[in-house]
Amino acid sequence: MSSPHIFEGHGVSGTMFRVMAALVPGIVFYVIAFGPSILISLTIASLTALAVEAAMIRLRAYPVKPFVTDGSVLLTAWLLALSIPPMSPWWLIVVGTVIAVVFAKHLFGGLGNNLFNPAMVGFAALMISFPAYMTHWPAPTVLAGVHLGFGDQLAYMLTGALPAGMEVDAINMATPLDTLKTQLHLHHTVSEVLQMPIFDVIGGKGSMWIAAMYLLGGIYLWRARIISLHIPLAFLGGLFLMGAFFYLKDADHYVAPWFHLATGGTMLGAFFIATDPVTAAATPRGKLIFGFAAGALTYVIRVLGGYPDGVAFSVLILNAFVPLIDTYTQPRVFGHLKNEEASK
Amino acid sequence: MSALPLPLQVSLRTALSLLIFAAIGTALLAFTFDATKADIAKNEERAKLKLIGQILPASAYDNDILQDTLVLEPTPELGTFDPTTVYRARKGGAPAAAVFEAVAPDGYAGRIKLIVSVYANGEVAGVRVVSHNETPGLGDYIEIARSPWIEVFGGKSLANTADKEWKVKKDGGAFEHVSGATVTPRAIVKAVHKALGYFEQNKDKLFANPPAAAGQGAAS
Amino acid sequence: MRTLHTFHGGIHPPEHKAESNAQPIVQAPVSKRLTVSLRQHMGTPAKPLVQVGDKVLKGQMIGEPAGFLSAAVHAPTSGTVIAVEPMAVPHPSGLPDLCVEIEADGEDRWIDHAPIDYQTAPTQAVLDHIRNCGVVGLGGAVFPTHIKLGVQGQLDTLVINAAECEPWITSDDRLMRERADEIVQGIEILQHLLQPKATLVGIEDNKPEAVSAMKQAAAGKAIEILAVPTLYPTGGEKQLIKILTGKEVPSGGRPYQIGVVCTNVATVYTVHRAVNHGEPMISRVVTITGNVKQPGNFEARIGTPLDDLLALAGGALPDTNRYIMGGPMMGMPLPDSGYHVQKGSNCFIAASDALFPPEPAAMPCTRCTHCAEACPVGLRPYELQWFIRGKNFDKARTYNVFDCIECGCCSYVCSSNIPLVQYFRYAKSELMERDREKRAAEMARQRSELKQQRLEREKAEKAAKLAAAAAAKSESPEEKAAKQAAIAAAVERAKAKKAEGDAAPEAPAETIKEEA
Amino acid sequence: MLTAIIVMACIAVVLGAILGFASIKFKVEGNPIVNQIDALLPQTQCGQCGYPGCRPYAEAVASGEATPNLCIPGGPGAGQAIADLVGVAYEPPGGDSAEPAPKAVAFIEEKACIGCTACIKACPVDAIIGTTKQVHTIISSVCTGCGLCEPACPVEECIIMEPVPTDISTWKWKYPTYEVKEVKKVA
Amino acid sequence: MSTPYAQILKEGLWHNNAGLVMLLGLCPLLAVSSTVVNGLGLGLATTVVIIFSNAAVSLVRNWVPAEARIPVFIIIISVLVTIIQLVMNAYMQALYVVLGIFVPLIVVNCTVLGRAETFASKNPVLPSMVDGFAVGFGLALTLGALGAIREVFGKGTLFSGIELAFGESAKSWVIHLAPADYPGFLLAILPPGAFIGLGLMIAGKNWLDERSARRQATANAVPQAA
Amino acid sequence: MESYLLMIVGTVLVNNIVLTKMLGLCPFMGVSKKVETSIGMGAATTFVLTLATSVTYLVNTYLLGPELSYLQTVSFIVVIAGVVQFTEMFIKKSSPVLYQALGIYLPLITTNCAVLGLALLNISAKHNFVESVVYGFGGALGFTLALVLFASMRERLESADIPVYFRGAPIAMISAGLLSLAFLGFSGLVK
Ligand SMILES: Cc1cc2nc3c(=O)[nH]c(=O)nc-3n(C[C@H](O)[C@H](O)[C@H](O)COP(=O)(O)O)c2cc1C
Ligand SMILES: Cc1cc2nc3c(=O)[nH]c(=O)nc-3n(C[C@H](O)[C@H](O)[C@H](O)COP(=O)(O)O)c2cc1C
Ligand SMILES: Cc1cc2nc3c(=O)[nH]c(=O)nc-3n(C[C@H](O)[C@H](O)[C@H](O)COP(=O)(O)O)c2cc1C
Ligand SMILES: Cc1cc2nc3c(=O)[nH]c(=O)nc-3n(C[C@H](O)[C@H](O)[C@H](O)CO)c2cc1C
Ligand code: SF4
Ligand code: SF4
Ligand code: SF4
Ligand code: SF4
Ligand code: FES
Repeated sequence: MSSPHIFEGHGVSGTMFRVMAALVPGIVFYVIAFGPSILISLTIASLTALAVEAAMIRLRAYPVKPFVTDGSVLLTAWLLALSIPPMSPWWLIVVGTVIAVVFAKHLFGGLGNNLFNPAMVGFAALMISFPAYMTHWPAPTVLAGVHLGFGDQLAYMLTGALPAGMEVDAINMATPLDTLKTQLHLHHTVSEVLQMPIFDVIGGKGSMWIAAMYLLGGIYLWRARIISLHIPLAFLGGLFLMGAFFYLKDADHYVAPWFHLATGGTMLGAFFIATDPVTAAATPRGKLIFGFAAGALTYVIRVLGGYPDGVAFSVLILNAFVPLIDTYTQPRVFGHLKNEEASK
Repeated sequence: MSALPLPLQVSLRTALSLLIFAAIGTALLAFTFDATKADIAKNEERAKLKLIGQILPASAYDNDILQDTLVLEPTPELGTFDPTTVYRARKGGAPAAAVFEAVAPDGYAGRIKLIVSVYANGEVAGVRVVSHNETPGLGDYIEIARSPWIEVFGGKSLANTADKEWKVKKDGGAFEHVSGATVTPRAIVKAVHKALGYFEQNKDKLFANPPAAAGQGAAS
Repeated sequence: MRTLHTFHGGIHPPEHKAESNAQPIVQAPVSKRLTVSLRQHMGTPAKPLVQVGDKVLKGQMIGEPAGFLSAAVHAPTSGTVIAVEPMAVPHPSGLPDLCVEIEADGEDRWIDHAPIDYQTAPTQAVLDHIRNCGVVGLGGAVFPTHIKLGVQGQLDTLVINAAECEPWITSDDRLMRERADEIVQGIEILQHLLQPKATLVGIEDNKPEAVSAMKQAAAGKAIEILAVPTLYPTGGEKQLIKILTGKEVPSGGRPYQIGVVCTNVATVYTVHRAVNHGEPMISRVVTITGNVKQPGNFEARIGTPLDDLLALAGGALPDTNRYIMGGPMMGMPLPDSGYHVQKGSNCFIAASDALFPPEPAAMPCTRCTHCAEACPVGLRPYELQWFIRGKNFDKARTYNVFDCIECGCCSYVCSSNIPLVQYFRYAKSELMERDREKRAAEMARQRSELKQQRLEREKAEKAAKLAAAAAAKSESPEEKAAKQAAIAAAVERAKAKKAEGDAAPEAPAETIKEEA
Repeated sequence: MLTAIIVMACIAVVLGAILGFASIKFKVEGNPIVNQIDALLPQTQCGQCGYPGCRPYAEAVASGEATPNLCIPGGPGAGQAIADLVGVAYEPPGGDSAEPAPKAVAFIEEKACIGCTACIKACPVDAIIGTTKQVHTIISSVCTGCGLCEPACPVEECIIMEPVPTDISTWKWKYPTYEVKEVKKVA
Repeated sequence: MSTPYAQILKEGLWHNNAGLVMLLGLCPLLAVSSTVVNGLGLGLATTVVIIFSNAAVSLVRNWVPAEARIPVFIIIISVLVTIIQLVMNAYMQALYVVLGIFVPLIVVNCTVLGRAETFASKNPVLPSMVDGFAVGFGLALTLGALGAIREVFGKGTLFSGIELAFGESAKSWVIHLAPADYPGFLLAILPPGAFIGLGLMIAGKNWLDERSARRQATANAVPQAA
Repeated sequence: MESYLLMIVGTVLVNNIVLTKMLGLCPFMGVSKKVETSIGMGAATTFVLTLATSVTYLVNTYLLGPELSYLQTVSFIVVIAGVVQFTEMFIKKSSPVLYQALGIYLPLITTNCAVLGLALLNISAKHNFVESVVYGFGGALGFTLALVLFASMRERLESADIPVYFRGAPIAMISAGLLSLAFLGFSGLVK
């Protein structure tokens, strides 16, 4: 053993569990808005993730306990479960989790070695493989004509069976972002579209509450020195500036920028996903570039691209740029001249 | 030859051997091309007939439909930007049906190319999707290989389906759609509707001139 | 008032100064046996001047400086040399090194020694005096002080490093509180030698008593006493210079390149003893703290066994299971107390698992960047360890591993508890080894090419000669035979020699070392 | 058919002319790759690769005559680097990957030396000094430890390869062994 | 320079498999391997090209001046490819249309030129053809296997689209491995699936090779120990 | 102008020739171990591709025409080989520095199927001359972007603790797969 002889670090599990704690307020509001099915999703994802993680570590002949208990895989599972529609069939959650943990994480060497955000890889793989399942969200409890209890939701997720006489269409609907996009496509103006009831509850209030809770969790993470504010602020800034630019250009066809901040995966993305330390840029300037570009790209994909929300893809695309960003934004080292750094 | 400077000499030698091989190769190719030309043409014809056969029963006409063609300039009503070919079916010399291309410009992921066949009485004989970029697994049920949905158009006409019914059910129309993917069928319904309108208005022109000269239809 | 600057990063570990800074420095009695290493400084070890059985006097030179980058070593008391052999020394390798062991005769009799009047003596004489007194830097690097003081050219600033930023250590603090006047006299010697435009003493603001003592002693002199914010590693030479002057020592460079010389306060005190009293460096102030009954500071002879000092501090508590020489951030771990005071030993900490919990198991790096935020040099330890784990040393070099000052901030904050500093030490020594090998390979290639050329030249010459002698008759067969016979005879001789040599082995003769 | 052949012939002739011209114009002058390979070799000049020294071996690799895995002192490290450089797959030399022997330098037992100069001729780096009938000595700081002098010496036990011992000044920091990772035991 | 035929076969089919080891000809390998039929179809077409190009190159190898070697080989190969293209278009048009641009791209499949350069230009005709077969068939098998993996995961079937090659009547040969409501794992059929699938196959080959090496090692060690 | 810009965005991001069209994969896998070399390869390919698409367009339009379309493959590949050779000559003559940087990649480009592939795609998409050139240039930019990104990722992966059987080619493939998954996010951007 050699110096230093004193330590302050909290360990990986300490970090991860505190991030999970920061998610809890958001989850509580989620349950209020969409019913308890999200808890089932979280459970399925967590169990799958733990099992797969243990199996992979076992295969690699590493000590299972410290790695399985480090919490990182649970966090991946949670973030994935929170990104896919609640009341998705169980197998969808399982497939997504397996892809995230096996292909995005362990084939690259496990914790700390992966290039791409595992949860988002899982999400993106599901999105392109099963778009039909991934684009339909249950209507918020207040909007749905019918109310499904915990048992009904569980049965639906496990068997796909609804209580007699109920139709899928009755409980499902497109998300606000998706609806906005589809309606604009039909040449309605923004103000017309925003009259629709869905925006009253989710876009307006319901999802704003969830977003606010994620924001709260994010602030906690910042105060606890787990994340720095570079990425989230740059992300929100990128999204907002793009939104403002288009909004000012044509307010009939482009919704106001604050709408983008409060809907979809924005807050979760800005504070919990884009900030995944392993896969995000790590230099101070790099973090700003990473966050800003991811935010701007999120807007581009949402508004101009083929997917209703862009957080996952923009984070993945920026993940691919991270090695370059990090290389070219190295901070100056003590005793070195400024321009010396530019040439690596 | 040895009197030439070295680079020139080598150049010549290289050029010569390339020339020989190119000549032999090209000769071989030309020979194969000639040998297969007829088969390829027949094949292409057969493929076309097969496609047309899907949307227009062979019993509906008795002319050589592949030869009886008309080239349409780009037509906004059909959503086309390039010249397209109209195949004209006649029975006993009278117009029986026309097979032509139409494009739905506002699919979920861009343009959807259709081929539509319409009886002379304005009734749809059949519609097929030729190419599209819709989301696999979601918007691609418009392909006949995936689902029979596209057959909803059979027998529909402007006469038996009112204008306001040319919409998907979700928008209050008469056409089925798969829940969760309404954008695609919406676009197709609209395109077929417009195509029928175009057909009604230009029926005479479409069947008017005598059968085009042979060969014009084969170019594709 | 001078504006202070800041450096990037730094940490605030618990200070633990109160344990040992309350009591005055205690004079430690001379131990029975003193073990003095000949490698008391950076650079070439001193050459031993004594043999087993020699009688030595206190202050007698027992190791003479070998070369430029070297300093003398002296007998800490009078007595008899009882061993000159490799013995356990505090070194990370755990390898033994050449030491002189002296049995004290109890008389503690000084050898003749005299001060030198630095005001009048030529500079070189003063420097030689300092060198012969064995004065080396006491701030950590034990760099021979005479070299620093011999800087030529205009000096901007003389920085006296009294930060003592490491937790637990209080020896400089006590020294300043009690002997501020002597320190100031030492500073004046340095000022005379270096002629700096300004002299700045940097003291961390957690030592208010030392600040006021020094201020009092320096009143009216061209010496500025500055309290700097407490932040580890403010005491790092480059960091302190940055704080006090705003200038950065260039990477790989030395302070004198930006017109600064930096020495530790205890070093200055030792210079004062050497110049004004003629006393070579035979003792120093050592903090004994940690898991002992009565922590404190002791003025101990170089070579004093750690056990004796621990006894003075009331003894190590029972759960002590290791020791640390130096502070907890940069100190060297010692498995037991069988070591001796070195010139560089400013502190010994008795450690127990309760006081210094062992490092938790390392997990993979999650790139949380806490290390980069803490690094005072602005390095990115997470990238470095990433490359080093992949044995990609060249990348480690381009990411400036050689700028790492091994302060330990990164390891301290690492949220995955990775022993980062160890990776960097490992990489540095691998890279240095590679550079050595590369130089050796380069030399080998040149020599091989030279040989090749020589052989060709000789061949050509021979061919020429042969051609010339074509007419003349070639070497006679008899001559050849004679040559061969001579060789055969030699072989026989050697064999015989070997047979008898087996009985009486000889010490291997030294191979000739070429001057590098 | 004729047009086809003519068209292709034109294209072919143009290309052929360009190619022929280029092949003369750009005859590779010297081979910079040799220097690059040479730089990767340990310069021990030991000849274990089967070539009289590192540079000849580098030339052989560059010309494709030798595989990159022959340098014993360089070990897999150098082999891999060369293989990457010349773009071939690296295969470890046959047999168990022999750990390169610990670094040693030659040392002449002066009493045994008969001054025959045989070792001087063998030494690729002229690390041995001495003249005929004089006791020879080895400059240990120059000796690469290749061991070529050992067999060249007619006297047994005259030239000895002595391992260079580790002391405080040559000691190296080890790779930290703190990983959570356990090394998998191969059954 | 000629190698025993068994050796040539083993090299081409396994040890130096174009797709799995040499990583050449990746574009067709990844782009058209969404089903077994597509994969095998292009693989076999490539095999035919390599066999004949190797034969042709081997035949003319002594008459081609050095500086024209590569262009001549390229001409030979591209002529062969165009012939295949025309023949496929005439007799398997449906498959030809599906494979699209990747049929002409056999020309630039580095494997083809690579074999011409490294083997056929140094060996007599027959071994060259065997080598062509081995390498081509190795590639075809890889293509088929990758196609199988992707098809099974992506569609739950095997040999779908076989009617493209053998006519409508072959439709009944398609094997359905999954229940009718299998949603289809599109990722496998899309580009990412191609990359990942090939990655898994190469890893699988690494694993098999190492296992057999370990077995061999223990088999060798036993007599020594005895 | 705007349509050309859209075309470039389309070829670089939406229909990246490497990640979605699956062309040019051999150099993508082979020359992506170091960022520096990947930049060189990208630059060389960009130059050749742009030139090759324009020349093949001319050859196809003015020499072959519809009757000789069966000579496309043969003539294009020969033309491409010539263009590569010519580029090599030209660069060597005009800029030895550039030659130092790009020279070694040039021969590799002949068998990069992206070049022939784009030339053929140009014909089947019935692009006019300017479109052909822009398409070629955009495709090459897409190739370069993918190559450089991939190289930077591989450089980082060099030190990753990848499971043994996945070291080297397999993990490279899987990374490419995830990169292509990420790029699917651009789909629909340009209709
Ligand atoms: C990735 C993705 C791809 C989609 N692809 C299609 C599509 O190809 N066709 C389609 O009609 N809708 C598609 N949609 C769904 C539309 O966004 C929209 O939700 C749907 O058409 C509205 O249908 P509804 O009115 O029945 O809810 C897609 C959605 C997503 C997220
Ligand atoms: C003229 C002069 C030359 C120096 N040369 C060296 C040297 O070669 N190596 C060295 O480690 N320190 C040298 N130093 C001392 C360093 O500046 C520094 O004080 C010493 O390395 C201890 O620093 P540390 O305890 O922060 O590591 C030199 C100092 C001066 C004034
Ligand atoms: C991280 C670090 C912390 C240091 N802390 C101190 C300190 O608190 N006090 C000190 O005098 N030297 C400290 N040093 C040593 C100084 O850098 C420098 O070597 C010393 O001040 C030079 O004076 P000297 O030659 O008299 O020892 C530290 C070095 C490092 C690398
Ligand atoms: C602040 C923070 C954010 C994280 N975000 C994610 C995430 O978005 N997706 C994910 O899979 N893991 C996330 N993790 C967990 C962990 O870093 C991740 O599983 C690693 O990528 C696995 O190597 C996060 C961890 C922290 C501390
Ligand atoms: S030990 Fe080195 S890398 Fe770590 S904080 Fe200190 S200077 Fe930076
Ligand atoms: S503090 Fe530790 S875990 Fe965090 S980035 Fe640095 S090395 Fe990695
Ligand atoms: S084996 Fe290696 S070190 Fe020895 S001569 Fe050959 S290349 Fe040089
Ligand atoms: S002295 Fe011997 S071992 Fe040393 S370099 Fe010369 S021949 Fe080699
Ligand atoms: S097959 Fe496309 S580049 Fe090799």
